[in-house]
Amino acid sequence: MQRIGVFVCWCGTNIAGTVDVKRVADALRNEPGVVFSAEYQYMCSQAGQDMIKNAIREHNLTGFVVCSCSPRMHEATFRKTAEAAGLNPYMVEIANIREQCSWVHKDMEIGTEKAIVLGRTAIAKVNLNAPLTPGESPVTKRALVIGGGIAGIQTALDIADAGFPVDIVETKPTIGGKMAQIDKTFPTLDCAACILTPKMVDAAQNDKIRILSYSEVTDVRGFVGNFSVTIKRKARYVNEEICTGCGLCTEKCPQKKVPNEFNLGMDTRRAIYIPFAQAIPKVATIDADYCTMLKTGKCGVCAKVCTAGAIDYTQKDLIMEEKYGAIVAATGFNPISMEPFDEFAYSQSKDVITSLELERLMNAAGPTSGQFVRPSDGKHPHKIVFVQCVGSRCAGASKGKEYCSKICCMYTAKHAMLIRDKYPDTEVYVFYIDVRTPGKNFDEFYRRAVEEYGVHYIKGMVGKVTPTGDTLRVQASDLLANKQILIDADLVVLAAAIEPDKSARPLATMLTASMDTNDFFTEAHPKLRPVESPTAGVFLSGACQGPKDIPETVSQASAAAAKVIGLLVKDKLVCNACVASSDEAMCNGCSTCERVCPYGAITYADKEFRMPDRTTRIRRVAQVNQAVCQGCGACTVACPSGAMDLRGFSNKQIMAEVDAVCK
Amino acid sequence: MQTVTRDMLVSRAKALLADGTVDRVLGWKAGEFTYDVTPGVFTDADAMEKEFVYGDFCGANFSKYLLTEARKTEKKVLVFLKPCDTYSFNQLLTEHRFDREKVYAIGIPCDGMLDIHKIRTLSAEGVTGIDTDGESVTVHTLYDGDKTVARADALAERCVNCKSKKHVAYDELLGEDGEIIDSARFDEVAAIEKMTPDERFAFWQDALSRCIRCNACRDVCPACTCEKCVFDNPNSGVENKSPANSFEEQMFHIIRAFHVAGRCTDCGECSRVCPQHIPLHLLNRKFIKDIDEFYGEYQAGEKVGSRAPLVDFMTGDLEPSEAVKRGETNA
Amino acid sequence: MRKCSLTALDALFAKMAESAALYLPVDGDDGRAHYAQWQEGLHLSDALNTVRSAKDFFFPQTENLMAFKVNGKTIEIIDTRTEADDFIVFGVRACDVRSFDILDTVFLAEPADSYYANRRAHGVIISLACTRPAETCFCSTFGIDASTPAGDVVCWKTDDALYMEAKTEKGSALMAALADLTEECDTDAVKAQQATTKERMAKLPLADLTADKFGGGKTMEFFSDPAWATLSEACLGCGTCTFVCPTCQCYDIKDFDTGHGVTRLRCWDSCMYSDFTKMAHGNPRLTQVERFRQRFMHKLVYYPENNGGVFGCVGCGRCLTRCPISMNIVKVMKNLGGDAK
Amino acid sequence: MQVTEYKPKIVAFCCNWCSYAGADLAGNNRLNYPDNIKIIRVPCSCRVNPMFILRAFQRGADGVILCGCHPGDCHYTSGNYYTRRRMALLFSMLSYLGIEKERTRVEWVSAAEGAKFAATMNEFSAQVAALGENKRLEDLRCKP
Repeated sequence: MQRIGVFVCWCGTNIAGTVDVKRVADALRNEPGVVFSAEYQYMCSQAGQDMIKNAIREHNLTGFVVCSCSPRMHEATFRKTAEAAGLNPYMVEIANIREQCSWVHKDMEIGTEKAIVLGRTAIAKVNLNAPLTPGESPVTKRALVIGGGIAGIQTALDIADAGFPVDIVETKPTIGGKMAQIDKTFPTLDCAACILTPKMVDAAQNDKIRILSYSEVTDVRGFVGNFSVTIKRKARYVNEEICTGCGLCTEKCPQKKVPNEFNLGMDTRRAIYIPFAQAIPKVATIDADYCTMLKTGKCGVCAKVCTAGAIDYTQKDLIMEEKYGAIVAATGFNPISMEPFDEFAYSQSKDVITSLELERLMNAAGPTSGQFVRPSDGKHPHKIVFVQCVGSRCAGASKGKEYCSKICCMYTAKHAMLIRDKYPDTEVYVFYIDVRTPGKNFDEFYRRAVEEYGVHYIKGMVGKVTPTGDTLRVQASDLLANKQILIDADLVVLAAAIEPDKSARPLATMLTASMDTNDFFTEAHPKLRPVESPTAGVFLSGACQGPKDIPETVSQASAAAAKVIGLLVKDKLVCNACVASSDEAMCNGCSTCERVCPYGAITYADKEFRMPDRTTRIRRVAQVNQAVCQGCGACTVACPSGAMDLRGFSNKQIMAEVDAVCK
Repeated sequence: MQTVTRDMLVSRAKALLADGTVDRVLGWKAGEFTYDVTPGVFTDADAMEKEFVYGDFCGANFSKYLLTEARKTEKKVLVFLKPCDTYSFNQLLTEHRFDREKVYAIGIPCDGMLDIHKIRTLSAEGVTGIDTDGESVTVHTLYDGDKTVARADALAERCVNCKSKKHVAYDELLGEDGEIIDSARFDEVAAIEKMTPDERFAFWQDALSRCIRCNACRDVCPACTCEKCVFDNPNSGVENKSPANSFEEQMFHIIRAFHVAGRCTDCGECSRVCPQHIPLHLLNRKFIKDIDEFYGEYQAGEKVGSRAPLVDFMTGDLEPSEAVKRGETNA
Repeated sequence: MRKCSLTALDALFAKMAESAALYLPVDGDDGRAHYAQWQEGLHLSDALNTVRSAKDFFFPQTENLMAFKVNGKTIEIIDTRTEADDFIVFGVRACDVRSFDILDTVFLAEPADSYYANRRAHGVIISLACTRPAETCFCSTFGIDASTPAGDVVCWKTDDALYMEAKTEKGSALMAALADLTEECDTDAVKAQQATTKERMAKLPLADLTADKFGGGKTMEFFSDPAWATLSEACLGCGTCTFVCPTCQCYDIKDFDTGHGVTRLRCWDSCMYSDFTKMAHGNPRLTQVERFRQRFMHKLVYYPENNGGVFGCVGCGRCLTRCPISMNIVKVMKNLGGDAK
Repeated sequence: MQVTEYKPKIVAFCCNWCSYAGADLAGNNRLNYPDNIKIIRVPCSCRVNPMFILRAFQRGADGVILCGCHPGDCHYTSGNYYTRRRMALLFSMLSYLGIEKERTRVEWVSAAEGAKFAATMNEFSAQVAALGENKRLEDLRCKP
């Protein structure tokens, strides 16, 4: 028989305003098993906790119920209180009489009655609670970073600096990500490559970092501290170890018509290529979709010219399985497709481009070698229209995203400023809904664009862009002047919304990490745990969690690294105590539970049993790996005999709660 | 009359006993009357010669007996399986309930088994003997002389609505294998779905109120192989020995059917053995019909190792609210 | 002896139902006879017997014994017993009437089972002689004459009339109440029917079955018979035979938690169940062989041993038709003692 | 004559990660819903055994609602997908037995959907109240 204490919290007036706490305490004193009942202003305060500890000692309590705020708030607090007084922390239950009672109801009578029922329900559960001891699991002291953009690189560098080995898995042939495609960065206008490429080199040279480029994560098993990850290293048909990156093959390859993704298809590359000059690893990759040798077996030019003998047409995808203690998702973003936005004539005119395309056009290593010219005719544009929020903040619209893409206001100001700076003969118009510049030195930057560089900022939306002869007729409205505007522009630049990379969703499924409706990874807590995923051991870095600029990305990357380091320095992890367990005497070994377990926590063993008829039998029975089990309970319902039960949420406990609620 | 004869089974069993392949044979033993055959185990040829029978009343599904018999054999146990039994056989293998290596399965074709209750109703009480010949059944009675009933009318419900004449598991086959049949087995379920909720409630109250909780449905069911059934387990919260009131009746039958949902092969043993003639198959078939309609056709036991619908999912599965609407065509 | 024309049967039932609840066999939707409370429009079934026996009226499958009301930390004990209402069970066959002798021996012996005694005191049994015993009948094995049952009132139904004779005080009282609807008559028709039925009994397939080799004192002879193992090998361990049996009387007592107290109930139990006789240390009957043996040894050896040679079976044949695997007491009797047919 | 509004007893099973937090949020935002709805916290909606639902009805509940994370958002990846199948079949069976389908419900409520939680509870409570007392799946022994 339990000896249960009941502690009713006033929470100031939060609870006591709608619940007669004294009546609750008095009513619950009569419940079976209850030997002590009291109320107090703030149970979570030190004085409140001391009151609990004293009662535990004085009344030899075996468990207690706190009628207070949500267990999501203070369950951990009161478990610690129990532990401090020598009681097993799992002998505590919380009756949520604030969020789910006093804050919901206005009538004192109703609130009090409901609070009594909730308290009684918690008491009914505690009566069946058993002390639980969480298990422990070892930690593999190695991290995996998925994505090799600035986020992934920064996270990897920080983890490696702390002395832990890190693997970066990048689907592209090189790390660098989006930042490598950017020309200049706001608000300092320094060259992106100049600050990124040294970090890429650092990563390549760090002996704790292994870069697995042109690779994908195909399966993730295991759990925090003990992930087992399958990585597919795609065949690049070039031996990475031997290739010197001399680039001869990329000059001699006869297949010249491959759209160059690095320059967003604005020029071409060869079938064998190195994405850009500072690529890491600087090795060639054969694009199997275009290579004549791989497609027809005839050619072989690259192999002939390669003095290192690095070309290997027979290379196959390599599947490797690695163990990690922590995983960081850094899968980044992409601009959304402009196809659905017909009104801006993106697919009709080459001179309607996205901002990222503009970055490449203005970049010295871009398709025009830095010559700022129109893609259609190579002429210098004189009138340029920037359209903000294309696909962003489209609440309720059938296309686009509801959210603000955050970075567009600043990069558009940057673009406008750079163009006006370099080509003062151009007229630059920016159409915006709002200009959002809440960052350090951001608003100053935008004001410079307007005030010093004479960029025409017009509050209003562009309704339609029509290619008319040589120019683009831009129909727009000026909301402040309340008039329609027609501009014959030479170039239109669309600030396309950004979205998470398409690889994020399947990855989230593999990681059992949750995502929001926009496919951004969900953080464990939006304010207090912004770089952790709710799935233990999975961390978030960069734009995969939400739109971010570079400084923000780098801070989050370092924060994620700090969390990873915090995990990897531990030798052992304490597991969840509320795990499933199988009553072997009742288990049929039917494998039903195994099939629903999302964590692969259930295995089977043939064991010898003394049966009720006094014979000995070898039976197949389920066994739960307590370090792997996360305690969802799917197996407990799948099990037809009820052999599988969940500690802390047992069949009997839940049924006792049902009984108490319905009483 | 069955296509395979007693002699065919006996001679094959004797041969397998003689060559040491098997040391136990699961078969049928004659009773007092034509219809009361009892499953039994034979270990020698003499006993088989004396007692082994086979005919239109040998409907018992032997697959569940393999749980115990496969443990007793030193070599293998020989089991004769009708097509419907083979589905249970596979389902039990899927759930690791016996060692396949310990079993020698002979598939036997089935021409449908007869229901003694139907025969009594159609002919007379006091049945002293039954002869079957082709399409007709001659019933010898105590007071009403010989009566003839059409074989089709005397077939057990599960045989009228036979879902498959095809064996999905065997080591050897006696005679020809048949085909999967597009049966009308869901018609009765559909008819109940078409009733109003009040009619459905009345129908099931009437049926379930007859329950005497003898557990025959559970004990015969090849899907019910728990080491300890929740209804026998005082800690399960649902244990009870009697149908104390309508709630207990409903709960027992809902949980019984739910526990075998997705695993029930629709072998029909539950309805066959119910001493109170509760149409238990209509509960199981409701789940089967819903599963087929909601998640795509699935036949438990068709393949060893297949993933049962309740331990599987699709991200686009229909919502429970929709399921209820679809399962109730009356709405 | 009195009789009532079959055309007046409804009126007779109506009269009986005036003073007490009247239960009689009627045809159910499933083509079989079940007991139902008589009401206008219900007709007596022609079937030989009901699926469940009249035992249910006196010893119901579930019966509340007492209750506990729990309020906080206090418990109140509630005696739920009330005086039973008068009731009449009509159409009980000879075998089932005999079953009450067996049940009475158990339940009315001191200390009497007040729940059972209460119902026995308030229940009137009107038996009905058999005319067409079935192939599964073997009441004669236990000395029962299907043509002449016992009961408070005995009835014989012919093509045109129902003949009735009171056998007990309760029966006489009932017949007195029915005097207006019945007339005094001779016994010729009844005697003729009895003769025919006896002839039919003699020709039944199981007419030769005897229980002579069984009875008190035969425990050692049969207990270790190797036939138990083969007889029980197909047994599913269900309770069908037990629950359709008119003489099985074992029960379990359980507490049902109602959420605000406890209802203590008793319900039928079956010696075929694995948890029957389960005690703190486990179950003395380890396998189905022992459980199976218990059921038949009880009926054929232990019960007669303790009760003056009376067998615990009445030969109604229900278990012959209901057992899912067609194993039954007849097969047991024939196969025990190395006397296989 | 005093007319008292009929208050159905409703049990709401809420998953710890989404719906229970959604209920907390409803409280945080002071959104009202009927006091006759009592929440039982489970780690995941897939922890809810059909036996619990029958138990609730047996013990006098007039309606049972299960709330879990939206499909695809399960904290345990797939728990609510199993819930969805189990409850689809169970509820369909209850309806097949003639038990009012309006007494049972599954609703996906995220931690951010406090308003949806309150609205759902108000709506469900009204729906069950309209049916009156649960008579078809009741256990008279458990009536006070």
